[in-house]
Amino acid sequence: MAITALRMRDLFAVVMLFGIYSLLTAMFFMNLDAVDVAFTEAAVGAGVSTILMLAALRLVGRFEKPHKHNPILPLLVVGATGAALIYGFSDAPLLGDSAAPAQMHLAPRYLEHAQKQTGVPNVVTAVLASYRGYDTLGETVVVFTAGLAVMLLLGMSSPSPIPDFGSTDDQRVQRHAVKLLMPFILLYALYVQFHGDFGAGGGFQAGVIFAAGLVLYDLVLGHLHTRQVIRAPILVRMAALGVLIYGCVGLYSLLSDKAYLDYSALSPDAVHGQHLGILLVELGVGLTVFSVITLIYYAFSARRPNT
Amino acid sequence: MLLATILALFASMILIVLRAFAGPSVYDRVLAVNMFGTKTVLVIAVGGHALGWTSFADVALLYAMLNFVATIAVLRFFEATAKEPPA
Amino acid sequence: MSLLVDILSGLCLLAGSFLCITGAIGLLRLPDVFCRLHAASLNETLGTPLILLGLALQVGPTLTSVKLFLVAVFILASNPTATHAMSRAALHSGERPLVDEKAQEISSSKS
Amino acid sequence: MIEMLPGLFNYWVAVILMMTGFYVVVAQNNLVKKLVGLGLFQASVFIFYISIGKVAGGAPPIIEHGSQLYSNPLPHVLILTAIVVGVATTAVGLSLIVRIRETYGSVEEDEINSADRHAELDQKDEDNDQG
Repeated sequence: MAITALRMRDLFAVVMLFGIYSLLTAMFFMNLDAVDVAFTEAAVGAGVSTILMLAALRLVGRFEKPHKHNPILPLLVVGATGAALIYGFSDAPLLGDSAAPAQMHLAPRYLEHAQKQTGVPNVVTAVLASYRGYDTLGETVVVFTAGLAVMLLLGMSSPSPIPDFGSTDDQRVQRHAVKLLMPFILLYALYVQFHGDFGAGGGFQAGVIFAAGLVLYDLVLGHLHTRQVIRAPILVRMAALGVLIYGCVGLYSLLSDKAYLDYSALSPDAVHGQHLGILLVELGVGLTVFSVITLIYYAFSARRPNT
Repeated sequence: MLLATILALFASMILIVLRAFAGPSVYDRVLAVNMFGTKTVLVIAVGGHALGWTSFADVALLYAMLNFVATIAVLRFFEATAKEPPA
Repeated sequence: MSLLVDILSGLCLLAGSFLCITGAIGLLRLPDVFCRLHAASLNETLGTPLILLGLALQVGPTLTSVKLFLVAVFILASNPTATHAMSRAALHSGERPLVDEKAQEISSSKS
Repeated sequence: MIEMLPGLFNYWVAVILMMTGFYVVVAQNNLVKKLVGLGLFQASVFIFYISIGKVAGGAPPIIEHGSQLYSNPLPHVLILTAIVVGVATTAVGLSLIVRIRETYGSVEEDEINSADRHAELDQKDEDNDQG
């Protein structure tokens, strides 16, 4: 599958086959009980990364130049590495082994205490936002920084001469369908955001879905419409606000004599405080992810391909 | 019955992937990817029900949405790049 | 009652998977883009909601079946739109349906 | 070894995918394709992690009454954030490629290298002229 994808010279086809590949990966995750991960992979792999790749291809041109190179040396290197890895896993634990070392230490503790301590049935959300809050804060900052880096590289979108993809006048069917479906996508994103405590979902996924909905709107109704709804400077501030919310929740607990990001400070009842903290933190994550991805999309789509 | 449905879905997925590899024009590939996405929604729904996963309907719904978004995006971007002559 | 529901859902599933398979075969075998679009879109648009309906019947009246129903509605709305957009884009990019070729061949061989 | 094959299936998949991605990154000339290869590599790592967290007969880690055995939530958390961070870094890579294309007029590695070499030679010539 992947091998064939990489032999093609038309980069467009490569990107699309990559989309299929990502769908397969998500099904694999689903099969391995990782509902949240499948959710994220679906939103990111099938939606956002395809769109971003295409937006970049619009700028760099879609055809690869034919070239001749000697594949023997890379094949040798790759073969040697692969052999080493296969040797390495030959005595690794079997798939699904419940006595494997990875299952022994932290996981049972999380599974046992998460519901009682945080009041959140979805252990993935609890671990994400509460037990490993530092990690998630760091990752939110990384996403934010990536957004900033893209903006620095491609520049803020200039408001006046925004190029459009083709004409939007003769797209009546698409426009009506999109207007019909848009609210559902956005509503669903909010549902994912706030239902993340009980089922699959959470801030990361909701942000991605919301951004995908906005991108759809932008693609079909033209740039001017979307940029009037949400302007780029507002998005920058929203991204910063998301990180700020996350940080301030931590600071608040620090100020009330608890450890940084210890949410039990938020409310007299410790469990309730944890739950509240997780909600707030997920909100911050969602805001940041949404605005960063939309910003990246704006930055790519506002640039004109020059030859 | 569920098993038969899943088998049918997998068979059609294989056929679709063949078309995605072969597809002479870009539109064949877009179509194949779109169909593959719909089949994935179905496999997740049917398989999720058969294997008793929790909240599989959420994932299926998300897939259906993003499949649509991705298809429209591909087409719009392709219209934008189509005018460019092949290098 | 439950037997009736079982039979109904089984019928829906069978019909849906039949449509999916035929759609996929059509996608693989038909000669040009527009034929393939035709095969894929029609079968898909009916087959997918049928399978989902069959599933929802089996799941019973819960939140899950409501969500499945939503998926079906979404696909009913989005699939024809996507197909329409595809065929439009294909036509604009210069793809032409194959319909007339055989007729032209016949007429040219006659003359 | 033979009877280990199905049990170690996940590792085979991960290694093969990883090597495919690695080969693409090393051998391909086009920068966008290199980025896709990087994505493959990344996905193989994700699969590896998730398959480590799988417990046979386990349920997804959403606590409910009735089921007792859950898969390990920790790898899920790590990979979930890694996916989103991955797409953000991919976007940074893509924007770098766009800038490279604007500066060099190409996204093929050898052309960029030769352009660099020419630029260096020109620079040396200029220095010689001045000296």
